[in-house]
Amino acid sequence: MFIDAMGLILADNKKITLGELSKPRALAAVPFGGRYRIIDYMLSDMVNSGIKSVGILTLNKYKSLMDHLGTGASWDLDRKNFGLHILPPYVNSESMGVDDADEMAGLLDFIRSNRSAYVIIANSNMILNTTFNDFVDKHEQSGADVSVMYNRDGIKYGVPNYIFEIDRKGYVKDMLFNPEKTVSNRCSLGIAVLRRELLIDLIADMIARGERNFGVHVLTKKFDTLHIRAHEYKGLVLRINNVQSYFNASMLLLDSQVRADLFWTGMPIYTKVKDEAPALYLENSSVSNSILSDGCRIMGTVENSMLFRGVTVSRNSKIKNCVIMQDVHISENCELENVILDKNAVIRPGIKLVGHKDYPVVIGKGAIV
Amino acid sequence: MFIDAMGLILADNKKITLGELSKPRALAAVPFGGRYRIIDYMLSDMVNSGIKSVGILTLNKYKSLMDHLGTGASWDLDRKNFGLHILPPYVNSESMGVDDADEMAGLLDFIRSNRSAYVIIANSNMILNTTFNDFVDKHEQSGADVSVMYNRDGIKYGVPNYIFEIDRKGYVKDMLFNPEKTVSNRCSLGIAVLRRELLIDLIADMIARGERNFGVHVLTKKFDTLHIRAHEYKGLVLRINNVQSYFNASMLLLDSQVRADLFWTGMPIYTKVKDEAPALYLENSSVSNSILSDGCRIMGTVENSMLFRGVTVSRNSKIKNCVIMQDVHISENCELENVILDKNAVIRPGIKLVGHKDYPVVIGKGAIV
Amino acid sequence: MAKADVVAMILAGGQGARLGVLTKYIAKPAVPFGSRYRIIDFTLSNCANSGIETVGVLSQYQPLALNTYVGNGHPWDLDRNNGGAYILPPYQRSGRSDWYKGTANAIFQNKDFIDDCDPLYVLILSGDHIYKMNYARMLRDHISTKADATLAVLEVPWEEASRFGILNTGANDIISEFVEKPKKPESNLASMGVYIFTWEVLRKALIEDEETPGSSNDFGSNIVPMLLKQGKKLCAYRFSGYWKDVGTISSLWEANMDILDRPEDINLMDRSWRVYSRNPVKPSHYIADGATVINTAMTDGCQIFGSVEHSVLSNSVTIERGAVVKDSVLLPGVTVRAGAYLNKCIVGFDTIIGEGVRAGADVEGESPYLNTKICTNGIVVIERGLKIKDHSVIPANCQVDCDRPVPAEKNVIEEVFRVRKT
Amino acid sequence: MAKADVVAMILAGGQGARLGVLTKYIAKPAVPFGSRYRIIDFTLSNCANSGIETVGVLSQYQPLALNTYVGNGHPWDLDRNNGGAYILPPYQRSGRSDWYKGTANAIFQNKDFIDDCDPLYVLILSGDHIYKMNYARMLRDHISTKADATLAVLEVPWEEASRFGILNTGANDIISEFVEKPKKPESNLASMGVYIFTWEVLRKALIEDEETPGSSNDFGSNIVPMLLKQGKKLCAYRFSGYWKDVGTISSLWEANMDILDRPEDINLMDRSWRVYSRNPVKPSHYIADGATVINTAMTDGCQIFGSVEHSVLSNSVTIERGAVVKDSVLLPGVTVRAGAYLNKCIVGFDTIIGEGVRAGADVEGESPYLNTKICTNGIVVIERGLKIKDHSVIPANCQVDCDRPVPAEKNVIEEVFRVRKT
Repeated sequence: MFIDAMGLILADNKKITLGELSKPRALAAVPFGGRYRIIDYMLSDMVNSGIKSVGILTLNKYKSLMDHLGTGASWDLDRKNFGLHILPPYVNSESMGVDDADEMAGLLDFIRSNRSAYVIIANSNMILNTTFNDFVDKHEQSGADVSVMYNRDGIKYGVPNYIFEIDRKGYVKDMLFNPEKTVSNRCSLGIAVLRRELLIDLIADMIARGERNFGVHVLTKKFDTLHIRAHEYKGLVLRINNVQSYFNASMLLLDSQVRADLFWTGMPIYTKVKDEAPALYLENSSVSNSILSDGCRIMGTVENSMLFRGVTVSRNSKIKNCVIMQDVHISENCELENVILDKNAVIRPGIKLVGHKDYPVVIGKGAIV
Repeated sequence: MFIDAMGLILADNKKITLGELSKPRALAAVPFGGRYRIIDYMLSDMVNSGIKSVGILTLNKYKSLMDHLGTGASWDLDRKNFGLHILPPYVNSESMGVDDADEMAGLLDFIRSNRSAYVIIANSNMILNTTFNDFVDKHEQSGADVSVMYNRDGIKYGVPNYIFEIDRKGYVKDMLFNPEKTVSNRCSLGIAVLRRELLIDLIADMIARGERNFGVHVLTKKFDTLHIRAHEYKGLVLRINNVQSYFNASMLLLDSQVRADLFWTGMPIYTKVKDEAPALYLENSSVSNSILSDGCRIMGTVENSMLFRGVTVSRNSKIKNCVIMQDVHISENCELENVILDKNAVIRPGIKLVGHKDYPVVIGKGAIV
Repeated sequence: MAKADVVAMILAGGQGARLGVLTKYIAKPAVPFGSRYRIIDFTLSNCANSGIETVGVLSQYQPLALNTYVGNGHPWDLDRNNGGAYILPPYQRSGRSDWYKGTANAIFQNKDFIDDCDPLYVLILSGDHIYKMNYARMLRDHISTKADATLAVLEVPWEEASRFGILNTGANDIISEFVEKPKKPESNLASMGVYIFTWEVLRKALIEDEETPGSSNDFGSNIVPMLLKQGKKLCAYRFSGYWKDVGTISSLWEANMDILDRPEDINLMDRSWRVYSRNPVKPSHYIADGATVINTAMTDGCQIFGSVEHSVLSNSVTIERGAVVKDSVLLPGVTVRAGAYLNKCIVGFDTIIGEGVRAGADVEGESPYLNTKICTNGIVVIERGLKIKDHSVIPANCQVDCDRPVPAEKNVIEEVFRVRKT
Repeated sequence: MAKADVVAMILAGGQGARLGVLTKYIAKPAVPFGSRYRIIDFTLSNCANSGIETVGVLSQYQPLALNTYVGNGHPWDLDRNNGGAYILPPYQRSGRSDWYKGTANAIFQNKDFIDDCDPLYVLILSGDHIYKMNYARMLRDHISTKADATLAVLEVPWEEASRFGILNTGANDIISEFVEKPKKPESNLASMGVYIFTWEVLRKALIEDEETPGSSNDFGSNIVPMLLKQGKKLCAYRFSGYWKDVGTISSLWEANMDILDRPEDINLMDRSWRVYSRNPVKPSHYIADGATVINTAMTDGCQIFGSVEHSVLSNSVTIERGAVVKDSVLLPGVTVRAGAYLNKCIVGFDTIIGEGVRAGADVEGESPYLNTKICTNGIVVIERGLKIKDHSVIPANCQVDCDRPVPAEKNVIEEVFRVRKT
């Protein structure tokens, strides 16, 4: 009920790029699932676990993340004490360049200013609806230094993935990044828990050694000096590792069971409230097997697609197998298939765009086609 | 009553340094006046004018500013729409360096996302309690492109200062930075107002020309192409231009008339709420002509001094003409005169520190003496 | 509390008996409207968009739903430290306590609240009108005309004028007379129930009115005529645009349909004047293969497998395969089971319409639920939290109310769920 | 409203008649205390620090001051979208309406609110106790002992036990009996008025109690004995630390003095358990040349030119040159004019003590303001918003109340200001 933990979310990941989609924004800020950004899922998981202090570690391009998160009110994290903290790369006063040591020091300060017993650290490329109460309890009981989460579905979604090898007691004995020969099907979820005091020691040690990287897998790599327990997660996980897996995961949401596991668990996924009007289906709309959001105006045909807030589909246009982000305008007589349209894109009348299921066409933010 | 303006505060100023005090933080974040930071005054002036959208432009070292401002709730600026926005130097994704063009573009985006008719731009080294309603009205009536504020007391506090020369109609015809020969006693307050649309045009033009600096005086320099009206402000202004003027301004607050003009005008100065305990004056306290704040514990002697929140003065210690910032601990048997102690400093038992009125000793943040 | 120049007081007190079972557990302003909204959202959003940040919501009938809906005021940006939204129910003073009598008495009883805010002007609003209006503009007029009170008016068609409170005006729209529902209207300027008063004037008038024996303590019937008699300057402020009082089932239904039929009039898509509401935190809606959705407004959490035409669906409505919904208004959480048919129905929160149920304007038959006092124009109203028996038939103008005694064989209610109050 | 595991209900309803004029216009929990605080800050801060975020404040007597003081809940981090602070006054249902009867009835009337939150546990608190307590720990005990109810108890000195509600306990602190003010106490465990109930159990008990004729609908006298009779498991949770009921003038004065005399006990400086309060937004305080301040607590906006000893000053108090204040509690905005002398006085909001006034425990004389029912131990209480005539004499145990009829020549009140309610 009361969880004694704080959260840290790594908003970016040097190993993962979504091409055009992650060019103007951090990975965590990429829209996913109709009303949401990728970070909403992990952030909601933490909030639903009872966590009241979350730090977001940013690498760069944090402006759209800041705009999305605002004061944190949408996640009820606009708190006087703790709440949501964006930890931007600390810009050093002398050089005006980014100095990673300062960045690590800023992280250390933030963790020190908290009071909870545990810290949950998470990457932001996993879409799942869970709470961490049980994970923390099991970690506490196990006596391990660190616990990490994995599941067994990972490899089928392709690269990049960290694979755990574990011993019979469930401790990590090796960790491999995209191994040629798969030694295990235990694929990391990029989620770890450890005592806050231990994390402080580890980061202080890293700073002293001149190490400049921090993350779940950086910690997990220390499996030879730390007792790291691997905890299997059996629920639904959607992995966002590249554009292909992003598109697949979006299409998977059209499956009722996947939607039920992700959205109808009783634990809500919070996101920024936009106060759009309700969606309007007008005279000639024809929609099937699709997810649509508030503010959409549909006058055309939509099939097997995901429409974010404020999308307009004009008369005689046909949308099939598409992911269409916020405020995209599709003019009349268009035909789109297997296309991902980023925010604010405009498709002029009569345009036809057809991608392949495995190679969707991606139209960048604000592009006019 | 309803002001149709947004605010922009420049949190830092390349021309102004407060030495040790502005080393760990932006100029705007330097503590001033017992419970406050320098920015609190300008921010409160804007809020008291009815402004509901304020952007804070930061140069660097914005962490302590972010900590201080939080969600903006203390200024009632934790709004869904608009509210308080910190505009950090935009870190470009490719180079990881600061690119001023992007920074200017971010500023332009922010101003464009607002809807008000006017923008008030202010430096953050002026301490005054006013509202801008009259300033905006007069600007509107005058038909000028830009209006700037000045007063006539400026030069007496020393460098650095911008002096306006104005024509008979009250328009700026020259602006001089620290002139050898004083041609005018009209000293800029670093506050300007102009139409938002005009500001957008001006910034877009500056971006196009590759200009990389922005500020009240950068705009005022355009007096040959813009009609810039100078508006005299007759109320109290404390100027923070260097450590000396900072110390002087602090001491001026011990004057009842200065306090009345700054704090008891009916328009409150807001600051971050700290929830400290009330100040406790214990057995042997002896305090005269001093300002003290919540959370102080006084067992010694305090004279002509300014104590911020949470300061402890132990038995047999004597403080005279000092500015003592938040959470400083002064042990027993100390003697301090003409000293500025930054946040969290610790003075060990029996220490004696004596500065000169014109050259106060400055003890840095967290220093243990 | 900090000083505010203007304070808005929203009269949200009435039971709204004409809305029948829709207001059995919640006050009228908290009734869902227009897919995403509650009725009071329009007034609260008008305040927010007009820059008015101190808002008292006067409520004595079932204020819980309003209290929890308005909550911290955050959705309307009214979670202010200086000001913000306050729910103001009647309370006990040393010695005495009263429930609100008329509209003016409700304000009178909250005199202390307004005095604490120490405003120059007070804006009196109703919590049950659908419109978008910039009160700041009206206030600017009030100030520039130096009026004691300014009343917002709407030009109505002359033939309808006798249904409204009509204001007769002279030069410069100065009000000379207020006539409630005149048989022979001299003007077509109808009062919208939106008043700005200079607080000093209103304060005095409220005290006088309270001391007047026999007064019904109402703004329209008592305060305005009294001020006119005293020679005060009352001005009309002309409003043009969409405005609807949703006090009856048929006007509520109509206003919902207006969102579909006259989308430009209320213009919910206008991003410069958003209508805010408390978000239900549900995923985007889903339209299944084989579903038909035409001329319909819909929001988060809906799942549509059947056919929906010309209807307004609130959040989390499920329409199962083969079900047909036409010209209807479904409130949050309604489920329409396979093969059911609804036409011109308003269905309350969480109610489950059983398989094959037929209900609505074109459904014929006799029924003990017939209630033409509440339901007109064929509209059917179904209470919240019910399971309607499979294959029931509910003909036009019925109100399904679980408290209505009906013979067992005619009972269409299979189960009554625990009712949520918000 | 979102589901909460535990909901706290703060009983803030009582008029607090024993606090005399201090509660003439505001409810007891809103009375200022300890320089920076209001009485209810301690309970609200306990909730916030214990991680309890859904808090209902039950109030029917003069709730305005509480309503505006609690406001959006921000100072206590209770401005939540899920949960937060709710002011819950009595309201009108279809057909009937009641003011709160006993403490249990107040909760009974808000059953719907609690049901909407759908909690497992309900925490019942008083709004008029000064203490710091981690309710989360008590809740953990309640869960682990599988109790139906857990009552916080304090060991009191045996000689004082007969002044309290005493709980007799058996093994594992299981409660066997509740005795109100026993003549011969069998235990020294006094009930603190802090209860955790499993909601299901309490819900049933409240309904039963409501149906019991003659019940005074009180937790201590009715609910607890009933549950014991029914064989429910009630456990005692031992609390140790500072705890004080500030229900009388003398206990309120004492608790204020405890801040000076026993600072470690209530420990306001503890940064890991801050006591939050709504900030008055005033500048730091100023001590002038020639002033003396010893053994005193003081906060923002004070300006001291005279002499203050062993006193508690709320914000914005001014003590002019030559005035002497001893052993006193001055509420926000009080001015003590030159040469005045106060000893053991409690002075209400904004009151001006005229030049040369002498008031307090060591001031002798006869006075029509003598009120030994309210004022004991020599304490003098002066109402808010008064100007006390220069050179008046107010002897020990007086309560200066502007509504008390006194002969003109004995009247010490020069003027009564408009009273602010917050």
